This record gives sequence, C-alpha cells and structure tokens, in this order.
Amino acid sequence: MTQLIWLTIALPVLGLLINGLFGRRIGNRTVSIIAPLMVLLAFLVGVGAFFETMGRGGEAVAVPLWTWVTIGDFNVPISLLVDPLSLTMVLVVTGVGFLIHVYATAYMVHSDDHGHDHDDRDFSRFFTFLNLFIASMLVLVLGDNYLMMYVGWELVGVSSYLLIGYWFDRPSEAQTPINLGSNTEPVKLQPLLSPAASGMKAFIVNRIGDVGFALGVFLLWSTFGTLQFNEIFPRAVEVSEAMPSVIPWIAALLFVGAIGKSAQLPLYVWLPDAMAGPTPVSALIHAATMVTAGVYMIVRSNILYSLAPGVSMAVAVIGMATAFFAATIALVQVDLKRVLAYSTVSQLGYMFAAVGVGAYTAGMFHLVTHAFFKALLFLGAGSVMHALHDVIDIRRMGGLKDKMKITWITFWIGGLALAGFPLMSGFFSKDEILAHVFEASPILWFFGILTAGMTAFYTFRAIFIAFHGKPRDHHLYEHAHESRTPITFALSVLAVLAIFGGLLGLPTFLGLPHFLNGWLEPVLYELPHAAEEHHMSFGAEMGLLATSAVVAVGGIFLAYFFYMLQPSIPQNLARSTRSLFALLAHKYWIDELYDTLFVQPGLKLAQAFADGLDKVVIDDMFVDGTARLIGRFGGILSKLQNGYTGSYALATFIGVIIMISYFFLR
Amino acid sequence: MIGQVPLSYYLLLSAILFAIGAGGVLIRRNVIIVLMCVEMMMNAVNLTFIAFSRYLDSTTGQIFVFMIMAVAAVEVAVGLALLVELNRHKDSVNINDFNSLKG
Amino acid sequence: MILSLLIIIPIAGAIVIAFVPRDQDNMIKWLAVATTALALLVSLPLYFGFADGVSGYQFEEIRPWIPALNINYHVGIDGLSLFLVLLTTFLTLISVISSWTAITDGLKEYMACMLLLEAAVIGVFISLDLFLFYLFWEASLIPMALLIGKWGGSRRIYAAVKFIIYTMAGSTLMLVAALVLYVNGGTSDLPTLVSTLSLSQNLQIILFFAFALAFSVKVPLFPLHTWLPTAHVEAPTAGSIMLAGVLLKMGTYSYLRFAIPLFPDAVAYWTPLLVTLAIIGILYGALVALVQDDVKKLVAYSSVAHMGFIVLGTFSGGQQGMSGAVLQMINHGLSTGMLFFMVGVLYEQRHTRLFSEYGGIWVKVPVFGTYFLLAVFSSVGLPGLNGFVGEFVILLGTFKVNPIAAALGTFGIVLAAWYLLTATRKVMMGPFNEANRNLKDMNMREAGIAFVLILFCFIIGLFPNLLFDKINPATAELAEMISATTLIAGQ
Amino acid sequence: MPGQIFFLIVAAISVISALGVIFNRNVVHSALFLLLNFGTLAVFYFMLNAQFLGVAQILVYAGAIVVLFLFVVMLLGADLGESVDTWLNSRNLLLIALGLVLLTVVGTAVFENTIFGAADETTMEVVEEFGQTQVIAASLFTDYLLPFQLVAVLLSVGVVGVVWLAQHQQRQRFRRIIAVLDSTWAEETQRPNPDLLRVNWLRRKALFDFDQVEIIQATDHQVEELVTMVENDTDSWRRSRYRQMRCLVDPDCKLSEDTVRMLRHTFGEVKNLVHKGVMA
Repeated sequence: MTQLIWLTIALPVLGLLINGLFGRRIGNRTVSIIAPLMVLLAFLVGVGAFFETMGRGGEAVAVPLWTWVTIGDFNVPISLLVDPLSLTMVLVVTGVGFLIHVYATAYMVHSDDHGHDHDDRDFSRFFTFLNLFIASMLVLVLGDNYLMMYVGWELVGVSSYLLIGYWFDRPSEAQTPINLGSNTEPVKLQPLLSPAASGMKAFIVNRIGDVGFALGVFLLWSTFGTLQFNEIFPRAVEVSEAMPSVIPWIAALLFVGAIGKSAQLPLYVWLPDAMAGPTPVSALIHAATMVTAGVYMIVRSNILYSLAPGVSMAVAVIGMATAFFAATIALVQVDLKRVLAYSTVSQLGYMFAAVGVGAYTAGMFHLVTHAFFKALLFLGAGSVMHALHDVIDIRRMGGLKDKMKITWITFWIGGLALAGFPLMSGFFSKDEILAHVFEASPILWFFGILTAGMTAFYTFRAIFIAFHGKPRDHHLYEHAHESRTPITFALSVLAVLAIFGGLLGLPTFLGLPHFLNGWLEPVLYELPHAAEEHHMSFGAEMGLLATSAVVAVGGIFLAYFFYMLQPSIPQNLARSTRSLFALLAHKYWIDELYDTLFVQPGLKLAQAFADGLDKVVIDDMFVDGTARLIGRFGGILSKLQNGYTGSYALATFIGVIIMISYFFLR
Repeated sequence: MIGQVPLSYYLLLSAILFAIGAGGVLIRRNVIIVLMCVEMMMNAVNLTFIAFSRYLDSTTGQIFVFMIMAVAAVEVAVGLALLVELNRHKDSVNINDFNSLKG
Repeated sequence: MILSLLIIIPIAGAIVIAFVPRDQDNMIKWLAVATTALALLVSLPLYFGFADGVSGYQFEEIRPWIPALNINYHVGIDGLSLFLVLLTTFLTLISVISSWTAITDGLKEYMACMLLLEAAVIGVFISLDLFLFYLFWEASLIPMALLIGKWGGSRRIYAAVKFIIYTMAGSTLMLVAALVLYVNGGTSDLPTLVSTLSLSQNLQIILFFAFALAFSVKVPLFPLHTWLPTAHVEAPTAGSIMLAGVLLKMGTYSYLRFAIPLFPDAVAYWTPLLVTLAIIGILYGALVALVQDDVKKLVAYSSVAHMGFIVLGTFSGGQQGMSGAVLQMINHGLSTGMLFFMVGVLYEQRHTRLFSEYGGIWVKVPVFGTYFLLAVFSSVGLPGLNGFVGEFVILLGTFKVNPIAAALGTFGIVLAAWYLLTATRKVMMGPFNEANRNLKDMNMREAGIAFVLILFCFIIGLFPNLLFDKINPATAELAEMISATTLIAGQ
Repeated sequence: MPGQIFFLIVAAISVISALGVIFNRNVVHSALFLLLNFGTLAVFYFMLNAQFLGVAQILVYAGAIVVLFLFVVMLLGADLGESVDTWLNSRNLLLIALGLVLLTVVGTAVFENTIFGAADETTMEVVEEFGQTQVIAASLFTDYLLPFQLVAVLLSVGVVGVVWLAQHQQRQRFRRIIAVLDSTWAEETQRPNPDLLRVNWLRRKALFDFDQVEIIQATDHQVEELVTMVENDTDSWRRSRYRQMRCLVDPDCKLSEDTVRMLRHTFGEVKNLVHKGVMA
C-alpha cells in the first residue's frame, strides 16, 4: 500500500476534476457523494500505509513519480516520502477532512423561512475547492523535498483564498456595538471584512510568509546543492560545523514561512478574517490542517532547528507570546467563530513553543489532538449558525441546550478538551508541552499556564452564554432546531476522538505507553553530542500535572461563576476597565496599525509612481518632451521657407557669389 | 575689323548684363519683368559661350548656345502659362502674393 | 528547409489574402486561419525533430544573400529560439481566431498585417546573421504599428507613432554597433563572429551598451517602458496578444542570442546596472499596476514586472537563471496572452476596460470566471501552472550569485499577488454591478481558445523538463562562456 | 581700332537697354527694351562669326519670346508696374552692393589670368569658313545628335505642359462644400445649385475640404467616427479651419450628450438645423 501512496493525492484530484468539470451536469447529490468518497478512499490508503510502516518499524520509503526540473546541477524529482511523520499528517488531514466533507454536505444546504431546503448556489464549486485543498495539503506533507513542500505551501494558500472568498458576492457586514450598561456609551466595532477582501488578505499575508520560506529554500540549495530531505539532514551536522552561520539563517527564514502560514505573531491577522468563509472551511483549513503546516515543517526539519538553538528559542518565545496574546483577545470576542479563531492562534502558539524547546513529539501530539477538538468546536459553532440562520453573535443566543441536544453535548466535550480538563485529550498534550517548556525556561512556562487558564475561561464563557441561561433572541430561539444527521454524525465521531485522543501519548513518567514517541522516533535526528535526557524528578512532573489540571478546572469554574451565577459581573468589570476592554475588543488595533503602516503607504507610493514618476517624469518630460523639442526646432527651420520667391533667389545669389569668390580668390 | 576686340571685353560685358539681369530678378516684383530678366541672364551666358567658342575655335560653344535657346524658349512658355494660371487664382501679378507653399 | 518555410508561408498567405475581394470576410478569415495553422503544423517537427543534449544550431540553412559583402541568409535554431518560434506560430493562430468577430472594417489589411508580423518575428528568432536579424527586427515594427494605428482605440495614432519612434531610436545604435562588428570581424555571421572575435574590453562595453539599449527598449526595461501601456491600451485584442506574447520576447531573446555571446567580457561590467533596473522594473511595475483603473494598462504593467524577472534571470550568471529566463519567456507569452484574450472577450461585449464598469461578474459568467482565475493564477505563479517554475528557478539562480537581488525579486511575487488579486476582486467579485446584466458567457470558440492556452500552462507547469531538456544545452554553453570570462576578469 | 569703338557703342546700347528693362514703370516699354537688348546681342554674335546663331537669336528670342511676353502682358492687362520709389529700400541696396562685389570679382578674374591659351590681344584674321552654318550643322548632326533629339523631346513636353495648364481653367469652382451625415441618402453627392456641393460623408468616409457640417440622420457611433477622423486629420490647412466651422445638428436626430460635447470640442459652434427651405 505504501507504493500506492500517490493515490491519496490522485483521488482528491480526480474528485476535483469530476466535480469541477461536470459539477452542474451530475447534480448536487452525486457531487456530495463523490467528494467525501474520494477523501475516505485516501484515508483508507493512508491507514493501509500506516500499518505497513508500523510493520516496517517506521523506516522511511520514498515513492518517486517523475523528475520535475533538471537544469545543470539543480535536479528536483517529484517523489513522495512515506514515513511516520508524513503518515500522521496524512491520517489527520484525510480523517478530519472526510468528517468535514460529510458535515459540509448537510451544511451547504440552506433552509429558507418556510422550511424547504435549497442547495447553495455553487454547490459543486465548493466541493471542488475542498478537494483541491485536501490534495494540496497532501502534496505538502508527502513531498520528499523542500520544493514539493513549497509547492504544497502555495497551493494550500490558493485553496484557502478560494474557499474563504467562496461567497464572493457578499458585502462586509457591520458589527453591533458592545453595550457596557445603560449610561455608558457602547464600544463600536469595525465592520467585518467581506469574504472576497478577507480571502485576498489571507493570500497576501500568506505570500509574505512564503517569501521567507522561498529564500530559505534558495539558501538551502546554495549551501547543500540539493533540496532532498534524505540528502540534507544527514549532512546537516557537518555543514553546520563548516559554516556555522548558515543553518541558523536557513532555520530563521523557514520559520518566517511558518509564521505566515500558521498565523503566528506578527502575521496572524488573516486568520480571524478568514472566518468569513463557510464554517467547514474554517474547521478544515483554519483549525485542523493548513495552519499546522508550519509546525509540520519545523518537525520535519528538526535537525536544522536543533543545530540552531538561538532560532529555536526565538520560535518558542514567539510561539508562547502569540499564545498569550491571542488568548487575551479571545476573552472579549462576541463572535463565536472569532473566539475559536483566536483560540486556534493561541493553541498554535503552544505547538510552536513545544517544537521551539525541542519537544517535537509533544508538538505533534498537540497538533493531532488540537485537530480533533478544534474541528469539533468549529463544526459545533457551524451547526449553531446553521440553526440560527447564520447568526453567530453569541449575544443573540442563549439556552440552546434544550433545542440542540447533540450539538450541546459534543460542544461541551470539545470545550473540556480545549480547556485541558483532566483525562481529556487536550489535557495530556498541553501538559506535555508545558512540562517540556518548564524544563527549558520557567518564565515561558508561567505564561503557558496563564494562557491555559484563559483558554479554559473563554471557552466556557462562550458555552455558558450560547447554550445555557435564558434565550436572548426569542425569534431565533423558536426557530432553532437540531441539525441533520451528517452534521451530528461528524460531531459525535469527533467528540469520541477528542475524548480518547489522549491515549496517543500518555505521560511516560507515570509508566504509561507514549505511542507517539515511539512512532515518531525514526524521524527525529539525534544530535551526536546532545545533552543526555535530564529527567525532572517525579515530584516535579506530578506537580506540573496537578497545576495544569487545577488551572483548567479553575478557569471553567470562573467562567461558570461570571456568566451563570452573577451575570452582571462581566458587564461591570468591562465598564470599570473600559480602556483595556476596548483595546482587547479592537484586537489591539493591529489591523489598523498594519493598514496605516503598510497598505496605505504602499498604495500612496504606487499612486505617486503611477501618476508622478510614470506619467509626468518619464512619459511627459523625457519621451514627449524630446518629441516637442524636436518639433519646436523643426518649426524654426521651417520659418526659413517663407514662400517668397525673391528670398529664394537671394539665397541662391549669395551662394553663387560665395562660390565664385572662393574659387577665384583662393 | 571685327577681330580686334579682345575676349575680356566680351566677358566683362556679359558679366555686366548677367549682373543687371540678376539685379532685376531680385528687385522687381512683377513676375513678367522677372522672367524677362531671367532671359537676359541666359543671353549673357550665351554671349560668353559664343565668345569662347570664337576664341577657342571650337563649335561646341555654339551647339551649347543652341541648346540653351531651346531651353529658354520652353522655360518662358511654361513660366508665362503658370503666371496666367496663378493670376486667375489670385488675380495679381505681384510675386509675393504666391506664397502658399511655405513651412 | 523548415525554417525558411516558416517565413515564406505567412508571407504567401498575406499575398493570397491581398487578392481576395474585399467583401469576402469569411473567406479572408478562413484563409488566415489556414495559413497560421499550416505554419504551426510546419513548426511542430522542429520540436519533435530537435536533438536533445546537443549544443549548437540545428535545422541550419545558409544561402548567399549579398555575396559581395559576405553577408548570407543564415538561419538556425537552438534551445533558446526553438520554443519562441513555436510560441509565435501558436499565438498567431490564437490571435487570428480570437479576432473573428472583433474586427469589422479593413479585415483584409488586418489579416495581412497579422501574417506579416508573424513572418517578421519568426525571422528575428531564427536569423543568425546580424544584418538579417536587423532587417527582421525593423520589419516587425511596421505591421505592429499598423495594427495599433488602424484598428486601435481613440488615441491610436499617438500610440503607434510613439511605438515606432521609441523602438527605432533604440535600434539605430544597434545598427552602428553591428557595422563596427562587421568591420572588425570581417563577417556578419553570428557563429563565426562569436568564435573568432577578440575585441578589447572597452570596445566590448560600448558595443554591449549599443545592443543593450535597443533590446532594453523592446523588453521593456524600467526607464524605457512608457510606450508599452499606451501601445497596449490602444491596440486591438489580437494586437495586444501578439505584442505582449511575442514582440517583448524579441528583446530578452536578443540579449541571450547576441549581447551575451558577442561581448562576454562586457557582461560582468553591465550586470549590476541591468540587475538593478530589472529589480526596479519588477517592484515598480507591480506597484504602478496596483493603482491602474484600466484592465489593459494593469496587464501591460504586469508585463513590465514579468519581463523584469526574465532580465533578472538572464543576468543571474548561472545556468539555472538563464534556463528559467527562457522558460519564463514562454510562460509570460502564454499567461499574458491569455489575460489579454480574456480582457478582449469582455471588451467585445462591454466596449469598456475600466474596472468601475465591472464587478461581481463571476456570478453571471462562471466559465469565463474560472478561465480568468486560472489565467491570473498562472500569472501570479501558482505551482502546478507554468509561471511558478520559471520564477522559482530564476530567483534560485539569482540567489546563488546575489542574495539581496533575489530577496527583492521574491518580494516582487507578493506585489504580483496583490495587484492581480485586486484586479480579480474588482472585476469578478464583490456585489454584482448591474451594468453587466446582459453579459453573455464565453461561446464555444472563446472557450476552446482559453482551454488550449490553460492546457499548455498546466503541461509546462507539471512537466517543465519537456522544455528544459531542450533549453539546457544552449544555456549551459552561455553560462560557461560567461563564467570563463568572469574568472579571467578576476571577479 | 574702329572695331573696338563699334564694339563699345553696341555694348553701351545693350547695357542701357538692359537697365531700361528693369527700371521702367511700363511693362510694355520694358519688353521693347528687351527686344533692343536681344538685337545688340545678335550683332555681337555676328561679330563673333556665329552667323547662324545670330539669326537664330533674332528669330527665337527677339521674334518669339518677346512677342510672347507682349502677348501675355496684353492678356493679363498688367501694364502698371509698381512705383519706382519702392525699389530703393534697404533690401535692394544690399542687392546692388552684392552685384558690385560680383562684378569686381569677375572683372579681376577676367583681367588677371589668361584663359586657356586664348591670347588676349591676338588679332584674329577672319576665317572664312569658320562659323558657317554648314560647320555647325555638321557637328550638330554627328557627335551632338543625342542632345539634339533631347531638345526636341523637351520642346514637345513644354508644349504639352502649356496646353494642359491653359486647359485646366474650366474646372468648376464651388463657393461652399458641406459635409452631410444623412443615412437616408443613396448617392454620395448632391448639387442643389451650381456653387453649392453637399457630400454625404457616410458614403465617402474620407476627409475632404468642407466648410460646414450638417448632421441630419446619423448614429452616435458614426458621429464619433467623424470626430475621431477630424481629430486625427494631418492636413494643417484644414485643421486651422475646423475651429471656426459651424456644425448644424437636426433636432430630430437624437445624439447622446457626450457626442454633442465631443462635437462642441471639435468644431467652432454646434447649433440646431432650422429647416428653412427643403435644403438650407
């Protein structure tokens, strides 16, 4: 089955072509069967390859397809690498992807006021792009050289652009201001970007990251002379001794690409706006798979980062800073999807913190579990939105738990996992990261724990407001109903995964099996003179475990206290700390900052170039200028031709005299 | 009796006639007079030719004068025809009125 | 004999069309299509018969042209010009078919001009003799100027005159330089000149400047580019396709064919300036394209940016950069040709090119929308499509020699994404603009053309080696020629 | 010596007659002085033994050309030359000075160097047969035959030219030409009266000298085409007249306001065509 791994890419591409070219003709029903089927088959191929690789003891196998580019000594084959790391990603992508495809078949059907359903206008176009995304993501993870990874990198960027901008004709919607009580003036919010604009914003911010990644790849080629993983990593140690400064540069440049793609500081701004796309898109791309590409890249090139401790620490710091920063914003968001968006940015921060400190398996572990519960939460939010006619503002929800039983329960499970409630998958993965981070630097750990608390708080703030308490908008409440089976099926499967996901990596210090460690071990290159694994004492580990459990439960209880027992507290608190609240509500004014720093000056410069330099200076002064000059000069000459025969005769006469006097007097 | 006149006299005379002709062309504005003066210039040249042909004892000069006469005749004919045509258009004979061919 | 045939067929076609009575529109059109199709068919064996891995010229023909001056009709192709000839025959066929309904008055002269343009451009690409090259170089101006001047928009006379004088002024110096070469080398035959010539460094620098000026106007390189937007805005659709698709390549191709091999020592001297201008061209072209209100102007400035990439590749010194540049010439021809074709499709129905007139038309014309989006992605350099391969390899080659230039160039692709996606948003997305309510989707003919164009983009994108195997020998030779001299020059 | 005196007398007469031709108010008198001048020249030819040419001089010049002058003078009635005092303005003084310079130069040249072995004071005895018509005819029809034929051709061309020039007069001359845009017309031009020509531009679709534009029945696109063509007109004489030209637009021919704006931009004034008679 390993040799057939290329099927995982070929199948979605096949689905993409069928739906794309014949979408209208074969009808929406067949489209909604083909798309998920392709992803399911890909998943099955992945599972087959998984068991084969398990049997082989995790040793990598390359599946060459055809040589892509050969110019002189620059030779890049198109070949797929089947090894534990790429397989993990394949399984996550295809698995979660399949569930989301099933969910989307029901989600993209809108029921209007009087109950009967009609499909979304470009139903087939949506599934074409969804399959395109799955294919591009698999190219990224399965590629066995940096160029294939870069190709996948850009392709996922494009598919996210297409999917975010799916409802391209919807205008930007204004957000109702947050009122802080009767006598104070409410906090106004900027309108949400239209899908088309946010799609473009996502693509361009991604591309800025891609510039870093491309430069990293160029530097890799000019130092190693090749882009193949299996040729670079073995020689990495010897090259880093020969040219000490090169490896950190490569690591840094590649990390810039990761910042762009995985929405870390400072290039995270596109992710919240990407919520303008349909919810399955947000779940698949902006929670489970694409945003984790950066983490995958760092885990894949782990030897490079281990050889560049400075850059790794920077990765960890940026990761943790993003986690903390995003968590603070999520505290006050009123849009359920944006709460989850900032939570994704925050959780990604955790993963980068993990890989930054060298805990690659912990990073992957959290990546996998996060994929499950974050996809679950997004789909839950989608189901709520679906039921309430695309209303996602939690201030108009309330008491939905009676109306949407399954969504409520699964949302709870997802929430618990995200918050890191003990025994849930999130708990184990996040705790492992925090343990490793603590080993590296306690300050980072402190921020980590704080963020964990905040995560628990904002997750359950959203749950309590949305599902519990009294309904705030009766018309909406009346109309709410549980979503149809495909949605509930996807939710329940993901809920199961969210609960038992933790089994992948139980804490080793308790003697429990850590499957992922063993599984990913062949991928990680050990530094020859690596410091031996200094184990923290059993007590310290236990203490960390306990603190993170306490913080999680504390966060949940605090949310319960704020929103269930004393609902007036949040409003009073917000009113008293109005400036801080407004700052968080406006997302630290980052979007406006970027707009004034980069976008407007860019446009002004362009305008200056276009009108000023191009039109006036080059075109008018030089080109037409010289033309006018010659024209005027010609005008002077033409004055000599004044039409009087007399003057012509005179001219000839003078000429004659000059000639004669010259000849005779010479 | 005829032979005593030296060649230089003839050359000087034709130079004077030529100069007068040229002066006439430049000074006068009446086209007919201008054409006449051109004729005079041509005759001055004829005189030189014949003088040389006589003193250098070769008939080529005279053949040349013969040709010049033909040219002169045609030139006057065409010149006057043009004058008539222009006159009908601008009904004036002043040479400066015909100045539309200008830059 | 194939190469001479490629010139004779279009000219013969033009002559035959001249005899067709004026009102037989259909006959003229079908004749033009037949001629260009025949030319394409005749040019196909060039690809299949081309020997891989062999450097030096193939399909060579030498016939005395002016024996007294030892100037002969010497034509031949190698890796550099093979695909440009194919591109020319292919794009001309596309242009002729695309102007099926666009041109109503003076169709006869139009088709004749198109065919003569094809003949002249193919002449430029295959001639290996300085004066033959110069002849075709100037000959290609006339039909193009006629195309702009007669069938163009409102300010067409200004645009045509500016186009001619700009290029003519540039290339007069080249003629002088060719004469100097002829005098020094005793012959105007390129291969012999390249092998026997030994000019002093300073003379090479001056002559290189003369050649470079003529080619830079054509490329167009940064300061000499202002004729391109006016020419494109005023030219008819097919004219724009030919102008962007093929004529711009004459400049970059000539750099590789004439300027670099003839004056290898001068390359090291001029490279910094040309690379800087290329970089400026990339960034400046992209920025100015951002704020254009006319679609064609936007695509014109995008051509300035793309050609900047090609010049960057040409002077990257390494073989990767050069091969990338040659490939990018083909890619730019296809993707910009397709973009202009798409704009032409819209222009034919709406008779306007202003962004303000369009908006959200993807709803109304889904097929057009998909093809337009694919064309944009090919131009932006999306992997899987042709643009990516070229740009990546150029930047890769440049990075090895000059990392800062490569960094700026790579930033160029961000700007490219910015202005092209802004254009897509203004035209395709956003609320539906009622002015387009009676806009019809692409008919079979237009969809067929778009499909063929995008098919080639995918083929090159997925299997670039089909082209690289044939391009590499030629660029290997050039790269080693330069590296040899730069070593001597002690750089 | 007597020969020289005779020469000087005749020379004086010819110079005086030459001056007479120029400084004479009456053109007829100038013509007669010219006749006298040619006569003196004929005398010189005889003195130089060029008898044939002397006779030819009298026949051709005196007989034909002067008569032609007189004939044209009578035809055109240009008997009043310009007044004398206008001659002595600054420009003419300059000319006179130049004339003197020429004379001095030629004079010195003639006197200083001997010319090709022609002995200055040689007394030339009369060579009987020299200058006889036979001698000239002999050389004319042997080694100079080709020039002789060419002269014949030249003369015939001259005649044809003159005949054509004269005949050219009958062409009709219109007082006014109007460019009309009216798609209802079938034929290209209409001539309501002898000196008014109305050309339907829609048929001709090319530029010509017109004095006024009338738009009776035309579409915006056609008017736009006319304006574009006028804008791109390269004839400088016509371009200068467009600004003062009138453009009449028929009220019931609906034109979009930006076409009218274009017309106002190109032509001097744009007014509504008032149907006076059938044809304005």
